[in-house]
Amino acid sequence: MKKIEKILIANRGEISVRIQRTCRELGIKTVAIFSEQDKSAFHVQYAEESFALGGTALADTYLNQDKIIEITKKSGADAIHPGYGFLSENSEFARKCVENDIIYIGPDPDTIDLMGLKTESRKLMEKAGVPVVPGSIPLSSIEDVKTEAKRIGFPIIIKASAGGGGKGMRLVNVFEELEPAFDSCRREAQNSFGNPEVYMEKYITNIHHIEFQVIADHYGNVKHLYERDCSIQRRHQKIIEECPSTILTDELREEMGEIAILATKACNYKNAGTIEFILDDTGNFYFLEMNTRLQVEHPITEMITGLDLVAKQIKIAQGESIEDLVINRRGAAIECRIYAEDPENNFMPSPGKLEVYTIPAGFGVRNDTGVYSGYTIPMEYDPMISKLIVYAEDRARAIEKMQRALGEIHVLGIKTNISYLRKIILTDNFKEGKVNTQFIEEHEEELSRRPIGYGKNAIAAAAILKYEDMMGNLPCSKNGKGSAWKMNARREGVNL
Amino acid sequence: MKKIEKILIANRGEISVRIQRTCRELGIKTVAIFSEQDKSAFHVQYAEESFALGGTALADTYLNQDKIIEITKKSGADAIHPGYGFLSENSEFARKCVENDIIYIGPDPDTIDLMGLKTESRKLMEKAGVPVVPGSIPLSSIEDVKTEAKRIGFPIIIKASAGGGGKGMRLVNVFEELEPAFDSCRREAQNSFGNPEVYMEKYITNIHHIEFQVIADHYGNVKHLYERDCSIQRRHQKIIEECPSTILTDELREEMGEIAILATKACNYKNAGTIEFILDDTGNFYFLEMNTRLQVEHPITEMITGLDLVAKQIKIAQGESIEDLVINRRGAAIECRIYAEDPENNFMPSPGKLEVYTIPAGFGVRNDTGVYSGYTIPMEYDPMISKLIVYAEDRARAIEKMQRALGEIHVLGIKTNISYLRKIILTDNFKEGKVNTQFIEEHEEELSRRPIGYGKNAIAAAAILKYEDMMGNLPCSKNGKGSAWKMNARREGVNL
Amino acid sequence: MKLVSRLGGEENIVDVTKLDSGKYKVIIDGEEMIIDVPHINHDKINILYDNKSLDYSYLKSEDMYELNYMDKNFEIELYDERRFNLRKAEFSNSGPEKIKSSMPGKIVKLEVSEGDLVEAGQGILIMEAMKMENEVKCAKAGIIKKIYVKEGDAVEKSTVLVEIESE
Amino acid sequence: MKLVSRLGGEENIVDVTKLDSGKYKVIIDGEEMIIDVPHINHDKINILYDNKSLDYSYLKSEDMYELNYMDKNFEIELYDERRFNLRKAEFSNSGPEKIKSSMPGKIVKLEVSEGDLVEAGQGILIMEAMKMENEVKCAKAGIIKKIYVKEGDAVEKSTVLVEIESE
Repeated sequence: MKKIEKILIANRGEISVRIQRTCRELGIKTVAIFSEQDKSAFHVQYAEESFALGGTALADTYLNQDKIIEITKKSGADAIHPGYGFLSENSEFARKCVENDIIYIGPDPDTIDLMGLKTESRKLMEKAGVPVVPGSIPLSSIEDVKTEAKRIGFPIIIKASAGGGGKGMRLVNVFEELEPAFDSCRREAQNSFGNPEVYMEKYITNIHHIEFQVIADHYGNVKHLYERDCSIQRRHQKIIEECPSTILTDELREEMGEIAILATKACNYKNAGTIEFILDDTGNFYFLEMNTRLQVEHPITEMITGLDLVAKQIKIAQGESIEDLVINRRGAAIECRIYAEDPENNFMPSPGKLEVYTIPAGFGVRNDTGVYSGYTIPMEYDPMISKLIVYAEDRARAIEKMQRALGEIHVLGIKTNISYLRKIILTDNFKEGKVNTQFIEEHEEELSRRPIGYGKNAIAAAAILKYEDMMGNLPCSKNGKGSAWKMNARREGVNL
Repeated sequence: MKKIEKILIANRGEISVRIQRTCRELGIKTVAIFSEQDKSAFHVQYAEESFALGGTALADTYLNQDKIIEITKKSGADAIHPGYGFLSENSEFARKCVENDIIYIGPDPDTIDLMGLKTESRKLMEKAGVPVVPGSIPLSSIEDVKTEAKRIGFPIIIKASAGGGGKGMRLVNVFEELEPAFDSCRREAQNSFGNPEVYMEKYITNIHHIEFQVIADHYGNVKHLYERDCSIQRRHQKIIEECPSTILTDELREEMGEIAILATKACNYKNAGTIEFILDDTGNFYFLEMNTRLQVEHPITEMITGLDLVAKQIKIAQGESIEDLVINRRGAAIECRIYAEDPENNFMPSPGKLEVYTIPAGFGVRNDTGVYSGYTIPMEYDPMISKLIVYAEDRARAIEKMQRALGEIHVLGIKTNISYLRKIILTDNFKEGKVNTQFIEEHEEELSRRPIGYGKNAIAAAAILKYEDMMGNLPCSKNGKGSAWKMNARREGVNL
Repeated sequence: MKLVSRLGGEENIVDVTKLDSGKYKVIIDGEEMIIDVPHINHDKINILYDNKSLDYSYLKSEDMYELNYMDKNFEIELYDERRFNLRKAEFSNSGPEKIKSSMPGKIVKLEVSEGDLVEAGQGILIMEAMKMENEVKCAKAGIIKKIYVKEGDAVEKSTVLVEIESE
Repeated sequence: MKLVSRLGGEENIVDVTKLDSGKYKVIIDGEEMIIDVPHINHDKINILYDNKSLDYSYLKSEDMYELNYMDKNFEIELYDERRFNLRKAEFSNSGPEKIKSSMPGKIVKLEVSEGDLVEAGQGILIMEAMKMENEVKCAKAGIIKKIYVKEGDAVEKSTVLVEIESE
């Protein structure tokens, strides 16, 4: 058992900060890495040491395995935490860590291999007795695609073999849409994961996306930390997650938990991972995939169990046993993903300078973010700016708390989906727990209604601002032609 | 049972905001009140309606009962939440609420009377079989003081009969100190509580301040929500509180909890309250007083039970039963009170403008505050600017989290006790749970050591700032001679 | 000070005066409000009116004031009379619709050609930004008059992409 | 640009130059540092040096720069040569100690009279502020030369209260 003393976080943004916070608590030194665009990112400022990756392209920076290994050695870090996305499910990278005597905080490379290619993992799970969805082998030509689609039957979903996190997926309802979807999916798969391989699965409608958090140590102990319901998705991207799920009975929860542990054992898993299931209205569930890393939505599990999953990951990687760990679930938690995007303009990403950013607070409110007021959100990365997580004694109170907390966030300078998220959680169906993966489509009309804000007070406030401005009394307009603006322009010209 | 729809919060600062947050969640409208000095306070901005009390003196504002009742009626509020301090333990005010058909969120006026005068409540508790500390009747002349001090024996402590919250207390070790302490205590009692009456108690050394949170409904159901250990005090003022207490065995916890329920029932208590005990090293404990209101440190109880105490208060006031309430305790919580004061200058209060204020975040971190960046902390009120509360799976992790979170707060413009709090929690004795009310005195030397900060990097940063400033590139210096400064001066001249 | 405001397509006449008491008198289309302003700085204004305390964050750029209160955003244009008259022509302009990029990004695919008839809501092109492909759609039906970009182009925010002539 | 810094009673010679790369060369008492500054605004400066990213909040007033990093505060005075020479006399001044109020408040009680001998740490007077009584003590032993306030006075921050002549 080797005590980890310094960790390099091979990631950026909120997850890098979140991992660093736990490291600081545990007295473990942190090393951040950054691309040129991320020089002024919060994860760089927060770390004790920060190393430039020296480039802008993903391949040169956050996906540059050799460079990251080199920096790890140079900094003297004894472990790497991959976060989610980027190299977090890349067995080659995990293998390089092992070869270079660096502790990889995650499962063994062989396990990543096994579970990484979705077609392979489905086979393994079938053998272990875990139910799986009907699907295809990897598809490389449009002819194969057409043949398989006919065999499985529409609707089908095309997925990147190396994908995850909602990217690289296309739903196809009719034969005519097959070819453009195949092309577009391969393109996105190549761009996002460096691997164009795709496969298809039967698309099961009216389903619930239920995933189980599992942790496993090096001594064969596997435990689950209950489920997360991630059914609220837009374009196959989770936007609201919650636990416990409203549709699981205690019996079903127990059964799925046991299958999750079975699946985890089947691939000789170590560290924290997630077993994703789809569940239909009649209680049938199927293994979808395993995420061999920390999940974006892990905080809701932390809130209901009171356990710090990153701390558990580090301790497992150090060789500690989880045999004595007692999991005591309580209350309800919800996470909303706040994106820099414009819900009134087809959810276009909205990168740019965050002129004003106030974060919500109070009992049971957690805001995980990697941005700050004055920070410019780069256009090259995922548009998620924060995760707002709430905890309360039951689901009704958690929804009330979420709407209160969403109302406390002030953002100016970019567009966000905050009011859209608020509309979702305040629909009658969401409040009653009637959620499934079709929720957004089925509530499109209700969610596109614009709130009628009474503008008189705002006009008066703006008029007072204009008055003071014209009197020369307004201090330092941020976006005006004053020195602040000049300073920025100059800096960006020189440094970026 | 009457559903409360609108609450006037008869308070200011962080506790007003904290109560309002729960109201917003529950869909209850909020009414704030404010003195002239508090016009730009956060609790005024946060409320849906805010009414000027129209004055600066306490007697004209937050202690002005008739004015507050008048505003309550004018605003249409059906209930008043008194918070802590101010009128929160004033039976006359509670009685006026009842007479005016306003729900008072707290116990009955008669109960406040019973428990308000500390000498009366001690008698009642003795009769009910609750152990109490040897003490005096109310003292009005220095002659009585001298006689009683001789009877009880030094050290003694002089306390304001109407006091609470650490104010209006004087420890006296020798006969010579008696008269100045008596004078000063009466003066402070008069100024803070509008009542100069004092009494004295035997001062028990090496004690632990243990209090039990209780809640009681209108149907005779009384439950306790476990203890809080408030032993870390400076000048008899709590500065760090935690739960669970490190020195309570499970048996002692159960015994004290039962006595707390007995005491609560003895005074026919309703709503949330706190039974304060002192506990010596050998396990003897004595009833000290009952706080017939919400306590400053209530958040740590919320963290370990997951229950929102303000929501419970409102529901009890509405006539709901707590019979079915299950109290499920988990983990450990600590609260640090952040004060505007200078630990390097005899803890002088440090009011003034909060130029920079960044709040800490992350899993298990809660920051309850009533201030914001740019706000001027008035000199007329309590110097507490926030309460930092952390939750973790055990005490060791909670201490680690607290030191991390304290490090994330940036404050400029005023002095704070942040680094002092950090030093306390990082002492070996605190880490080992060896705390008692003498802790601060006993660790004075250790706590007064100044951290040796390596200044080279800070000097370099300051030099770069000076360079850019002299080049005319620095945007809008906040404290300089620029327009921002002029604007403030003008505003303060006109409005304050 | 007389101003014209524009919010959500609606125009109002606004008159602001500062009173000796330090409060402001604001008249919006004849309706008078007496407003106290306890706090104002470079990105916040707090107004107190009719016992409501409203705490707006704000951002300004030329004539535009963007205010945020809770989860509501208000984009308010404010002009003095001279500037309003100057810009008036633009507001009522019903010429060809110009579709602009709402973010910086890369043109991945053009889905229309010049001269094409398009329906309201039809996809015009696909842009990639922030690792996602996004379809740009047109708001109204019309004829594609001009396409200013080609596949592979990297465009800045607010670049005119396509011009559509209404039918 | 040559400067003199003062921090915690210590003086250093500081030389700042901006390089063509946009980085800064800072020499402190002969020791050279090449520093990158990814972010700077009205209350924050973020420096990157030796793979350490340090994110300071700051506040300035005349020659004083107050910087905050984690729970550490640095009060740094920075002077150009001319100003340093002007103020030098003050720094070394060992005249009578002036005790100033560190906050606005009310004088509740005077505990000494002019001419009294006082010891280091002895209480001088009691002030009330923020609902608390606070005792003002003297740092060094000496004779009370002059008392500028009387009981009941309301004083501002930084008012000279008492002057003590060192023995």
